[in-house]
Amino acid sequence: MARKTIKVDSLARVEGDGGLQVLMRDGALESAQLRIFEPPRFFEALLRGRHFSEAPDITARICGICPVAYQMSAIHAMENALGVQIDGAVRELRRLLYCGEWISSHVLHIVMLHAPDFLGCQSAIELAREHAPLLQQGLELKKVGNQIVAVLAGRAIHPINVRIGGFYRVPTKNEVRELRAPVTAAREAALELVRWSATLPYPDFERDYTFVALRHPQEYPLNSGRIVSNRGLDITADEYESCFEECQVHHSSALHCHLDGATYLTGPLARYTLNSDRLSPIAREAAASAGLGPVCRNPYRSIMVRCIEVLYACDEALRIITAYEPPPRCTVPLEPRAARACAATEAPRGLLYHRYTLDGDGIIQAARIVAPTSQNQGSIEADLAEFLRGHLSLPQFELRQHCEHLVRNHDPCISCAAHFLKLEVLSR
Amino acid sequence: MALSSEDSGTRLASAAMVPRIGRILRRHRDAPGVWTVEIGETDPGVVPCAAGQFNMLTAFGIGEVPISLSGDPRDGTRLIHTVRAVGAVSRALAKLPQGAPIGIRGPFGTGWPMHAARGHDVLLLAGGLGLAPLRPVIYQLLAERPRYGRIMLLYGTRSPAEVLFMHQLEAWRRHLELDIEITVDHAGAGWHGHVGVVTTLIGRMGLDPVHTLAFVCGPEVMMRFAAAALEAAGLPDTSIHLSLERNMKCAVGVCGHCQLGAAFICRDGPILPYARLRPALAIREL
Amino acid sequence: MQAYPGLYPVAPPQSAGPEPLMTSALAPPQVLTHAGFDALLAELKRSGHRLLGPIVRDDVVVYDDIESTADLPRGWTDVQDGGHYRLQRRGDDALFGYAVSAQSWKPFLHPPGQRLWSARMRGDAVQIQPEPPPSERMAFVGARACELHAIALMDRALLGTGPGDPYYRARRAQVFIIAVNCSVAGGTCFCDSMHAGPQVTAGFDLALTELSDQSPPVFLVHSGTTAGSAVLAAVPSAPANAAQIAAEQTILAHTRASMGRKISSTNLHDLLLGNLQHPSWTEVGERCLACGNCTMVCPTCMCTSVADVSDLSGERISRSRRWDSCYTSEFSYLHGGSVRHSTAARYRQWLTHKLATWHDQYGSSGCVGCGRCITWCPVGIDLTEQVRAIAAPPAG
Amino acid sequence: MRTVTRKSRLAVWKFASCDGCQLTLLDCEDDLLALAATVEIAYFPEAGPMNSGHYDVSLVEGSISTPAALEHIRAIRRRSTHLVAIGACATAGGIQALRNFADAAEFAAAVYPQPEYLRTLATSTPIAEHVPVDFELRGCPIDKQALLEVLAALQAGRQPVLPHHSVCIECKARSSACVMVSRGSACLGPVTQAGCGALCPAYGRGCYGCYGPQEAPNPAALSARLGALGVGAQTMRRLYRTFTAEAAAFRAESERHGA
Amino acid sequence: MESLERVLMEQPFFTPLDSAHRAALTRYAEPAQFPPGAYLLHENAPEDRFYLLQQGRLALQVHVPGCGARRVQTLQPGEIVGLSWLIRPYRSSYDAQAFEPIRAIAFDAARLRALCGADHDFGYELMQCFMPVLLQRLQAARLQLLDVYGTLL
Repeated sequence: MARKTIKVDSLARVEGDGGLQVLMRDGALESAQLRIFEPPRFFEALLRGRHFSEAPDITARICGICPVAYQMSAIHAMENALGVQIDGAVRELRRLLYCGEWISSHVLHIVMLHAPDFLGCQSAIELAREHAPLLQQGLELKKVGNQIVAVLAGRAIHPINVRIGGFYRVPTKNEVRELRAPVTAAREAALELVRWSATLPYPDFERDYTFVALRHPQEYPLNSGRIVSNRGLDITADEYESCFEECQVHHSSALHCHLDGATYLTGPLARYTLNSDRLSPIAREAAASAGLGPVCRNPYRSIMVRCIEVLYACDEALRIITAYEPPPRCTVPLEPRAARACAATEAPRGLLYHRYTLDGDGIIQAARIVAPTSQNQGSIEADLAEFLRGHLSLPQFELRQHCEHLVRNHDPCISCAAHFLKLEVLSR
Repeated sequence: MALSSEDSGTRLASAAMVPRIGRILRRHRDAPGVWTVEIGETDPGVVPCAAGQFNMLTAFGIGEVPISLSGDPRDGTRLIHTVRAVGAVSRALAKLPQGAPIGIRGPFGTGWPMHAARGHDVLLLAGGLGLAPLRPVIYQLLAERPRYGRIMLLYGTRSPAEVLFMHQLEAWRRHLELDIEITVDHAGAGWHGHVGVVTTLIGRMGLDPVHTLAFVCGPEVMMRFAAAALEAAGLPDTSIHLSLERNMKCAVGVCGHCQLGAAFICRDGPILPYARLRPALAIREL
Repeated sequence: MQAYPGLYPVAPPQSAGPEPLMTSALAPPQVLTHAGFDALLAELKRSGHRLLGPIVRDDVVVYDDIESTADLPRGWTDVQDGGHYRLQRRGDDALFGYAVSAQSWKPFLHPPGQRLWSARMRGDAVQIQPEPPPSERMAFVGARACELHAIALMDRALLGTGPGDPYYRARRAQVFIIAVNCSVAGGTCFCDSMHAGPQVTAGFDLALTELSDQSPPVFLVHSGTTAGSAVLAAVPSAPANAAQIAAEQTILAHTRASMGRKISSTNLHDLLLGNLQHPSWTEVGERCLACGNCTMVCPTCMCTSVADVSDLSGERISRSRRWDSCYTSEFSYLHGGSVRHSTAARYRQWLTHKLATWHDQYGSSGCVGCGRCITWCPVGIDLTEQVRAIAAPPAG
Repeated sequence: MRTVTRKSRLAVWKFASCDGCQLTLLDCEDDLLALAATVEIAYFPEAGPMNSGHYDVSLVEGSISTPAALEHIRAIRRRSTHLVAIGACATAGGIQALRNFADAAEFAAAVYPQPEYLRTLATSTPIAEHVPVDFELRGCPIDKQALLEVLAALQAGRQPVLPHHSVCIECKARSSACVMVSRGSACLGPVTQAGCGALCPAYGRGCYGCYGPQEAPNPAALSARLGALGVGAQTMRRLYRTFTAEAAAFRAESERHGA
Repeated sequence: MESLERVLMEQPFFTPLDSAHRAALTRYAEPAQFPPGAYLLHENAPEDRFYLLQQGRLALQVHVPGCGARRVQTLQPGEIVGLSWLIRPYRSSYDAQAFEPIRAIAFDAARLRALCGADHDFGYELMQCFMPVLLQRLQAARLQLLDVYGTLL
């Protein structure tokens, strides 16, 4: 009865506190688990009794890596609840803000967290020694992403300018124009990054994922669109909870999200595969030149997809910056009313769903938030299982490295995940 | 309406804000946490200080604090300052090794009224580190001994270990040109001197109140009681001079920090007659 | 009640308000149209001045860079009270129809942050690079009488004694001032009580009175300096007629009559310093937020602090000066604690310095009656009320 | 004369938090390489290194909210020369400290179908409540320049040059209009510690207190004024009870306006 | 006796006593001398004598187990040694030990107490002599408590 365990107590280069445990018996895989040590923070409980206007600032605190995503899902859900629709320059500014977050969040993952896996380094620090130009370029790019968020909303982490109905203050034309030079340079750097990503060695590993992402009639999805899949799903956010369910899996107290009883994947691979036709020409061409087809099922290649998305975000940001005219009003008047409403937006790591119930005074009665990582956890574990089945004979150290790389392919944000998932796996 | 700009004035003022660079010649420990540093200046040479004046000393990269001169004011070759390591800057100053650079601005402030003391008995009353700003007075009094009457030093510290400049005090005491009484709050087994706070010594000195000038330096609360005791001994409040301490930043009376009533302690002090200070010292948190 | 006479290093108090400034021999006033005023601004710009004047930003009138009269707060006025400020339409096109801006000229003459020097440390070698004083020419457009008095007070404090402040001196040396007589008084104004307004008397290059009810609206212009006359001569203007000159006095009389606040200025010095233990200090200390807003907006509060910083390597160091406030605990910090520990003591320090010990230090009051400390106090604490409370015998 | 000393070892730890404060370290783009050149980043899982040993400086993010965290923070303290608590969670319990005002079990049940799996404490508390802290760097999130300043100051052995006074002083220094005076907006700026650069007022909204109470806060006086501006008890309570709810002055004031 | 009266007349300490009372006091006084190390008072012993120091210094001490004698105050010529004879239970609070050769005037405390009881005018004047000493020692003790030299404020 040979029993083997691969245990990673603390995963490096992922956001948040998580581990990995793989159990094998008699040369066969028994279980592969992503373990989450993040303490629960009870956001859905503490949102109750708060005013609707507080939701963007409070939910931003779920995650310091993608606060804009939380703010965006919250404002759209609240605006749906209050029956307002925001268009024009304010909508464009929100998109620009989201582009900023995509750039910094993606580049952080690409260069500092994920690249070391491909380049044989242990850390971003080591990367700084061995691949200084890459790190330097990554830092420059990330800075531009942060700069966009800071100019539009005060600061890169937990920005303060987003409100239901618009912004507290819209930037002047000059302030936005000053982003033009750095974002233009960033677009060049992103193009370089795409080319660099094409040179990395990718294992031949494909999975038949169920991809889920937003899809918009014209845009590569950020703030809006219908929720679609490559298996025929096509719903509005309001219908999310009737199709997706969080269920308790037997090996842990974690809640995994299932679509029609099966695991699915959100995030760059899904977004790209379902929306590559919506990319801007420059991003589409870069993807083609890098050899990335319209569909990508190889999770290792997610780094390429992220590079394409960074390029797209720079390009899209530049378009918005160039066309920007300050709106006459930065916000619209809001009347609280009793309502229940939902929204989903595309966080860097994938679909982020919010649902709120408000009373007549605009006080939150119930909240439900489903983060991308909780949706992807099942797929990540399935990736591990799939890989391990073919490679159980590898030395333990190498297995461990591979497993960690597999997890990092999906840029799991455990900080986010933990607020809605379980926290501790029973150890044997 | 524009003001005329005086270039030389601007340069001068600029210079007042920028420290000169001196070097640590020597340093030694005087008491737990108290260090005396000797500083040499090369360019443009040591700027002389009067007894009672202070310099703003910079530990580069840490910060700047006011420290009174504790050396001989007639020594034109070096500046001597005694520092108690209580904050980040004073700790850094106390730790500077030989040869290390140190920033100096100054001297600033009023000195002890040495001229007024001529022909008088002089009573120096020091508490704790307060002896350091009074040591320049002793140097000067002894150098000009015939000009003064009786010279007395009453000195209190927490314990014998905290008595500053002990060897020097003993040497001075042997000269018999100086009455020195040292008292401590807490005596150890080896201590044969006075025990009790320094104010208890005043009544025992047989002062000639009309012809005595008192220079008091120490913690403010000690000075308040000392001044009261000196008055009780018959000294007029105009004959009692105190050295005040306040938060000082600019040292030239413009930053506002060191105000006590209408006085800028950095510029109008630190030495002020009790006659002026008495009303202010009576008000809490002024 | 004995004020403590011992603490006055300078001369005893002379006058209640800031000393009236010398009125320069004035040439007869000219009249300038809006177009002429624009030409005047253009002329100043041409001669290398950075134009600074009132604009509306974020619902308040503030001083900032301007290009022309188009940037000025045309048609706006302000409603001010303790802790309250709102802009309102006037119903005409007056450019200076508001009472007093949110912040004074202080930030331009004495900026919130100023590096003094930087240095490089290499082992035991230190190289200090003093920060050179700036050499910018600025034109202040729309300075009020109270503000000119405030600038004169800063001149006295920052340049009057000792070596002075080279940065202030350099900025101050290059300022061209276009003053404006106040045509309205704000709800918190009391310059009249402090003898600091509303009429501009000195300290300007040009002084305007806006005659906004004339058609077309014009400005009456006085030259205060040869520099002022020269600029005025470069643009089209006409001599003022008697009616226009009379209108100016009518406007000022009206402004004087509509001051929102007043303060009894008879011997505030002795009143305050004789009542340092008055119970009303404790009462105001309970309401005071110790937030420092009053000191930040006061046109004569100029206290600063310095701090040294080093970079991660410890090789680059610098010393900078920044605005400080007597409401912070760091302000009077000494070996582990603040001398002024309570908020009441900090408030008392501020008020008594401003209205009393300033006399001892600089020979006049430190208050010009602009009312900003009242308007911009978030909880509306009013120094004129505090003075009244001190003057009243303590209850019980 | 000056001896070359070894690089000081830096560790970054995480408790209940959003990751934002430690991300701030990675957001120091321009200074990150300089930092890596002057200190050894010895433990920082998010960036990769996970070396054990003794640390000269430990940056601790997050609040203590689980029994395991209680043990862990003590171990970290033992292994650290300087312990710096970073961010609102580590210095004031964070947003998750709202559970301290509620029935924690009810909170858990509202979110988790099987709360019995949770191993949490009923409270979320700042680091200083459990171990001695050498410096508290406030903010939600912390400011990156402030973080660099703390690290540079520790390196040099000086006091970090950071304000403890009100937000108002920063607000006025950047010539922002006071939103409370000019718009009647509720603003915690007068009772909140500066350090953010008075961001919110600069964007036209009231401060929400994410740097916690200033050195001499007087929230009762502020509340009296807010009440006069029409802020009701419920809103007042929420105002003081957001990201630094567990900070004593804010906690006490929020409790004055109802449970 | 004649010279002792003159000595007492000149002592500023007894200024509040009128001449008749001072003469009365003289009846209970006698000169005393002590070598260094001698004890003038013993802690907790009945205090039936007190002294006016004329020459030499002594220390008030408290014995602390493990630390030996801890000096709390030193006294010198012109000062009074012994205040506890005034107050019940009339036992010394400290050891008073000479550390220099001492010349002093010793007073019969028990009889003086009796005299105070019999002649309240005398008692009142004597209290006027002793109250300032008590107050000064209280002040000094409080300042010692404040640890004034530790802070510079």
